[in-house]
Amino acid sequence: MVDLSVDIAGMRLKNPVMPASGTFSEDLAELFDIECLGAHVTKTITRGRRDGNPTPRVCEVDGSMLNSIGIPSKGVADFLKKTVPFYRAYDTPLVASISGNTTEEFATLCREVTVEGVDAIEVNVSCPNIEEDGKAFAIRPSSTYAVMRELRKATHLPLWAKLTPNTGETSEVARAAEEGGADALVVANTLLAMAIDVRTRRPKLGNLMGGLSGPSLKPIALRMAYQCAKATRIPVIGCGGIATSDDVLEFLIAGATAVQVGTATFINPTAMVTIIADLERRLEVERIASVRDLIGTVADGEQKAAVVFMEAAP
Amino acid sequence: MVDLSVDIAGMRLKNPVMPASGTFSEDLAELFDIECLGAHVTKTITRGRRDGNPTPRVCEVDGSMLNSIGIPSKGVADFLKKTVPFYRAYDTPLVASISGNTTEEFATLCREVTVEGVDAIEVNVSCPNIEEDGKAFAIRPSSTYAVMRELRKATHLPLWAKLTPNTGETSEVARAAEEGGADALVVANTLLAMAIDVRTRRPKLGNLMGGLSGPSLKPIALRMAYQCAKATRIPVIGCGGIATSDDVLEFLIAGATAVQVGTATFINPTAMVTIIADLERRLEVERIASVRDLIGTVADGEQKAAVVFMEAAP
Amino acid sequence: MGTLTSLSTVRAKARPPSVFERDLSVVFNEPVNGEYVRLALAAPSHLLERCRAGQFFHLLCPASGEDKPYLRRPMSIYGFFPKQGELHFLYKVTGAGTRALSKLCTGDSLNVLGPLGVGFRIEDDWRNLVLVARGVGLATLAPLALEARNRGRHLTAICSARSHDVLMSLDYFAEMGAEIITVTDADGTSEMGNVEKIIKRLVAGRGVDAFYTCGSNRMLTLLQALGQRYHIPGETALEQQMACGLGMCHCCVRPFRKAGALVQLRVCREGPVFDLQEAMPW
Amino acid sequence: MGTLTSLSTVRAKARPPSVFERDLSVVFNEPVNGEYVRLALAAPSHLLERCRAGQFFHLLCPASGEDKPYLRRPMSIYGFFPKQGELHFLYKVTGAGTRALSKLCTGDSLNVLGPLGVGFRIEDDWRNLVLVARGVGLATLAPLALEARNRGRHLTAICSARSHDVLMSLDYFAEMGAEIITVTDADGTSEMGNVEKIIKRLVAGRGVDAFYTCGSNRMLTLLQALGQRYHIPGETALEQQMACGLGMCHCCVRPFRKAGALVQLRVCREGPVFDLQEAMPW
Ligand SMILES: Cc1cc2nc3c(=O)[nH]c(=O)nc-3n(C[C@H](O)[C@H](O)[C@H](O)COP(=O)(O)OP(=O)(O)OC[C@H]3O[C@@H](n4cnc5c(N)ncnc54)[C@H](O)[C@@H]3O)c2cc1C
Ligand SMILES: Cc1cc2nc3c(=O)[nH]c(=O)nc-3n(C[C@H](O)[C@H](O)[C@H](O)COP(=O)(O)OP(=O)(O)OC[C@H]3O[C@@H](n4cnc5c(N)ncnc54)[C@H](O)[C@@H]3O)c2cc1C
Ligand SMILES: Cc1cc2nc3c(=O)[nH]c(=O)nc-3n(C[C@H](O)[C@H](O)[C@H](O)COP(=O)(O)O)c2cc1C
Ligand SMILES: Cc1cc2nc3c(=O)[nH]c(=O)nc-3n(C[C@H](O)[C@H](O)[C@H](O)COP(=O)(O)O)c2cc1C
Ligand code: FES
Ligand code: FES
Repeated sequence: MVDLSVDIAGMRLKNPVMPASGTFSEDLAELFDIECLGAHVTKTITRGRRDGNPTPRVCEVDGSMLNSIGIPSKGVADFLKKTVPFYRAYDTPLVASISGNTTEEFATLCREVTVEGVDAIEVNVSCPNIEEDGKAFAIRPSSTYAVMRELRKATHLPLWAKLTPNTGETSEVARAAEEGGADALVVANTLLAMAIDVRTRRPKLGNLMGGLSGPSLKPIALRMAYQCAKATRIPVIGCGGIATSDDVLEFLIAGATAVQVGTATFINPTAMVTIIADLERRLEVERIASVRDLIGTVADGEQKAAVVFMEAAP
Repeated sequence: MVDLSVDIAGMRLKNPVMPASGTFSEDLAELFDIECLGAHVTKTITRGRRDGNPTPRVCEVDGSMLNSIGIPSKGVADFLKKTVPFYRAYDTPLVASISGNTTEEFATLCREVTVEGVDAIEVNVSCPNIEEDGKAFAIRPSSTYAVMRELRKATHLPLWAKLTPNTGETSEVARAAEEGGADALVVANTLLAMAIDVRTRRPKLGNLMGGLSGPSLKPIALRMAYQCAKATRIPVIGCGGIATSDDVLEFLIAGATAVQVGTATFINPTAMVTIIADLERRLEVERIASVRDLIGTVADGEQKAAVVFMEAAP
Repeated sequence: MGTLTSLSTVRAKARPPSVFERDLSVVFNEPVNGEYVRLALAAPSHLLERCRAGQFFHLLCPASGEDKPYLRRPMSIYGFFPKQGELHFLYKVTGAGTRALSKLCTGDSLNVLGPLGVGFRIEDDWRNLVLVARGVGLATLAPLALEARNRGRHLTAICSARSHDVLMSLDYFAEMGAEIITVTDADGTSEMGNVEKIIKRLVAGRGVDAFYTCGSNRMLTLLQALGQRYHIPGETALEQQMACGLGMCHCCVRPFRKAGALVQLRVCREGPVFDLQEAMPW
Repeated sequence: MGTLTSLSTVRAKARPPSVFERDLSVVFNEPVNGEYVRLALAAPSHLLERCRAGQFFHLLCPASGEDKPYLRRPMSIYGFFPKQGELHFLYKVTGAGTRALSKLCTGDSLNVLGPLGVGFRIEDDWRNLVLVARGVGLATLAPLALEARNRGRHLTAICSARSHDVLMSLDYFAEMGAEIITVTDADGTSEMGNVEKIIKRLVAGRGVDAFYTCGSNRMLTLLQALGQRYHIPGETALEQQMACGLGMCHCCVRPFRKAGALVQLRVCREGPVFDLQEAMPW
């Protein structure tokens, strides 16, 4: 018997595999018993109702996808009334993903979702900060630190900060989130991208730009997960292009404690079930007693001192 | 007869297709007549000799590649003695790519390659600035502006600034380069990424991290090319994952004036020849008189005002 | 959405899965005419028994040559035959996914996800049904003929196409005992004025209890007008770009008129079949 | 590098291409034993006439099922037969690229780039050649037997393998008139001490003018020592991860001892065949 359980800031997960926010919902329970997952992570909500972006909201690029959903939300009241009770039927921890365009709105929502049934709060700091220049909080260390500090005051629940790949300062932002009070880092959200239909000359997304997710994102997210694990002492949850148990191993070895699976579920809705089973089998075959024995075991020996320098010089 | 020629800061190119630095050399002349290209762009050189990074320097990721060559260089003397004379046999403009770790070294090299036979200088500001924290010049607008201003003083030749995707401030960096004196922008270099062999737990690159190039980079580079074309008034040269004439059209429609082809040449060494022929045929079929009629014709109507906001909120 | 709220009390995991992800084997995959291909898959009866006209499957099209489709492709159920153990699709080859699909050979396997979405409603007192279909809309509406026959309703199928050569599914409708009216651009019979006349004749004749349509904006607008004038209810199937197909991603929304306001509904979950009057022409 | 500097005076575009990118058709692609596959492609004679033992081709392995190799894969020329119009490779199935390669059927086409790199040297006064090969190194060394025969040299091939079952190319060497000595782990004959004894006997006997090896670190080290002791020159073929295969990307460098210093040379361009003494064990 291998041990798949991991610990994220005092929260025990039966296995390190959970869905990524926005790529999971109650609907998936029609396909398999979602009690098998390490955690349930809900779609990001905002305080008030939001419609989201114009369609088309999705398009395909070479072996991956772009989306510009734009966080449609039924608001916090609906979330507390319908979503939280649904997941109460499960023992699996519930992680509520939230977002706000100002620090105050963000903190208020954080307080509002601090309710029984919610076990941790994932704060999507990859959303725009309209009090500054509209760039996402997590693009800069300073705005990351500022918003995290206020969120920290708003809840006693574990706070997971979800970072963006749209930055040149991953390590600095990770440290800022930790200093601001994050208990864990989710690395990462989608990468800003674009596609144009050359026949019609129209952007393939109604919103012009959107976020890249899927296999193309994996090497970038893996690099970020590694950087974050080196830069901080809090657990890192890897996310980006994970589709197989090999991908999970790659993130764990790089330093992640758990992973989130997003786009892969759209291609194979039972991907997470398969990954968990494969992971268990792999550990058995390789006689690894606990999945925790893999975390951060990358053989980076001589190179790691030079990481900062290398960051800039591929 | 369709007109494929484009103008980059006063330099006429017979067509908009040229190789990306580091993915082209004299060796390709063994396969086809490289006179057919829009320009010849040489591998980045540094002033002195450099060995480059440890091996393996390349690995494959899902449908793309990572590299960590590390700019091995024979130095400027070798470049002037061997490389420049080789290309003098061609009418095609020669673009010399240079890099330096300090502003002074960079500017000196810029002066040194301002010789007859070199028609433009591509400045690889995606290299680390060791006078600050080792991050690439082009990660921040301030360091981009500072280095460009010195480079501008060092040469009368057209200066192409090659930007990095490892930033959250593409538009700002583009404007800083323009203000610092760049005549054109090359968008973009490789994106920092990583891969681990899960069997050996060793990084797949000797240097731990490396740059992602190929199809996965395309939607990101396209977004950047669009942003740069909107943010500045200087020509943009698109680069990232371009492999077909459709890809070229996509970049031109997004606002690029020309393109560079990198990794695609490794897969199909005659890719550029095919692209140029296909491009000509496409324009004929669609009765477009000049390739210049395509530049920036993306139907972004209502959305473009909201670009900054969207940048942060996929 | 009814099922969703009930889930909060009845624990979902206690229930058997209502949506299947399966590799099915190709029985045949044959061109119907220059543009369309009919695909038959061997499917287990417990899957086929869950199918309803108007629902769809999300197909994982294989890579084929240069074509490497990544996302699944939604495709309406064209026919479901529990006795023969077959699931049918009718598709038009338009891009990478359907091109790859068209290369499948007998015996190859195809991963499908479904049945998904909400199918057509046939209320108990809807005796005389009229469907108006054009182009690929036929694929979506065809199994309605099957359900109408199974439930003893009278169905009139107005089939529109560019020309008689590309008119499809006439045999299918005939077999299901539907009354068929064909109109074509070539004959000049497909223009809206004529279709309107035909429908008015049906209304005046044996009467019409419900309209069904799919695939044409002009048809939708015409039926909305006639529906309002004669107080005839109806339904339409709609399309939208999809990622998950299951209701999770909110990619596939469209706007609908509901109680005076515009609401965004998911084509994959609240649809693909919607109330005729609530739908918005695009 | 001689060709490179000459290019600066003689305009490259005036010359016919010396490297080809071509789709070639598969004649056969058959397993040799449990691990290795032999692939024959139909190739035009002007391409085959440019091939030399020790050179390689860069193969664009097709996607196949889950395997989607992206970069080309370098593969030594195993045989080139202008008269039959065939180009042969011998490869070991190790990962995505070679797995995809192994699925090719007669008549399928494969895009190749080559011939690339610098092949083995056989100086005019090298009469007695000795090659020592193990595993896939055989694939690279085999065509040397062909060249030796064509140029009337005597070749002794010392072939090493785990067991007799996986010893390959013996027929090939025999056909080319080479003298064959086999050593295996199973027999205990492949250990270095014994190989050393065998080679010393050859040196003492008819004499050895040049050594050739590939694929084994221990063999390289042994031959370097014997080469130094007896002043026998030699060459070795080396491998490295590659991207372009043409000399453009500098991915494929390895360190070499040249005039007391370490220099980085490109395996694809300055190699894959290098001077025995300059090469560094890995
Ligand atoms: C519920 C539903 C049922 C459908 N039923 C049928 C059917 O029975 N027969 C049939 O021929 N077609 C049907 N379609 C349309 C079919 O899904 C598209 O033709 C198909 O996805 C095109 O894929 P492609 O790769 O060949 O084309 P591409 O144009 O290359 O597709 C690119 C992307 O756009 C999406 N896309 C393109 N057209 C459509 C469309 N009309 N609707 C939604 N997404 C689209 C694709 O799924 C893919 O993600 C249906 C669509 C929906 C939403
Ligand atoms: C000049 C040269 C000649 C060669 N000749 C032969 C031959 O005749 N027969 C034979 O079986 N093998 C030969 N090899 C090794 C062969 O290239 C690799 O076995 C093959 O690339 C493995 O690809 P894969 O996708 O199956 O394996 P994977 O391990 O999945 O490959 C992953 C990546 O690593 C590269 N790679 C893996 N192993 C090697 C290697 N040993 N050398 C260089 N790159 C590697 C691949 O090209 C690919 O880019 C040669 C290598 C070189 C450099
Ligand atoms: C359709 C879609 C919707 C998403 N919505 C959200 C969201 O609401 N909140 C969030 O933090 N991330 C959201 N994401 C990002 C994912 O959670 C994840 O970070 C990203 O997709 C990378 O993982 P993947 O490559 O496994 O998909 C969304 C991604 C997709 C594809
Ligand atoms: C092997 C390799 C070496 C490169 N060397 C350089 C270089 O020396 N200077 C530079 O500015 N860019 C270099 N690049 C980046 C390319 O010029 C190009 O910006 C990048 O690869 C994206 O384009 P692509 O996707 O078409 O390859 C290199 C890329 C690769 C793959
Ligand atoms: S396609 Fe994901 S919600 Fe409809
Ligand atoms: S593989 Fe590119 S230089 Fe050798």
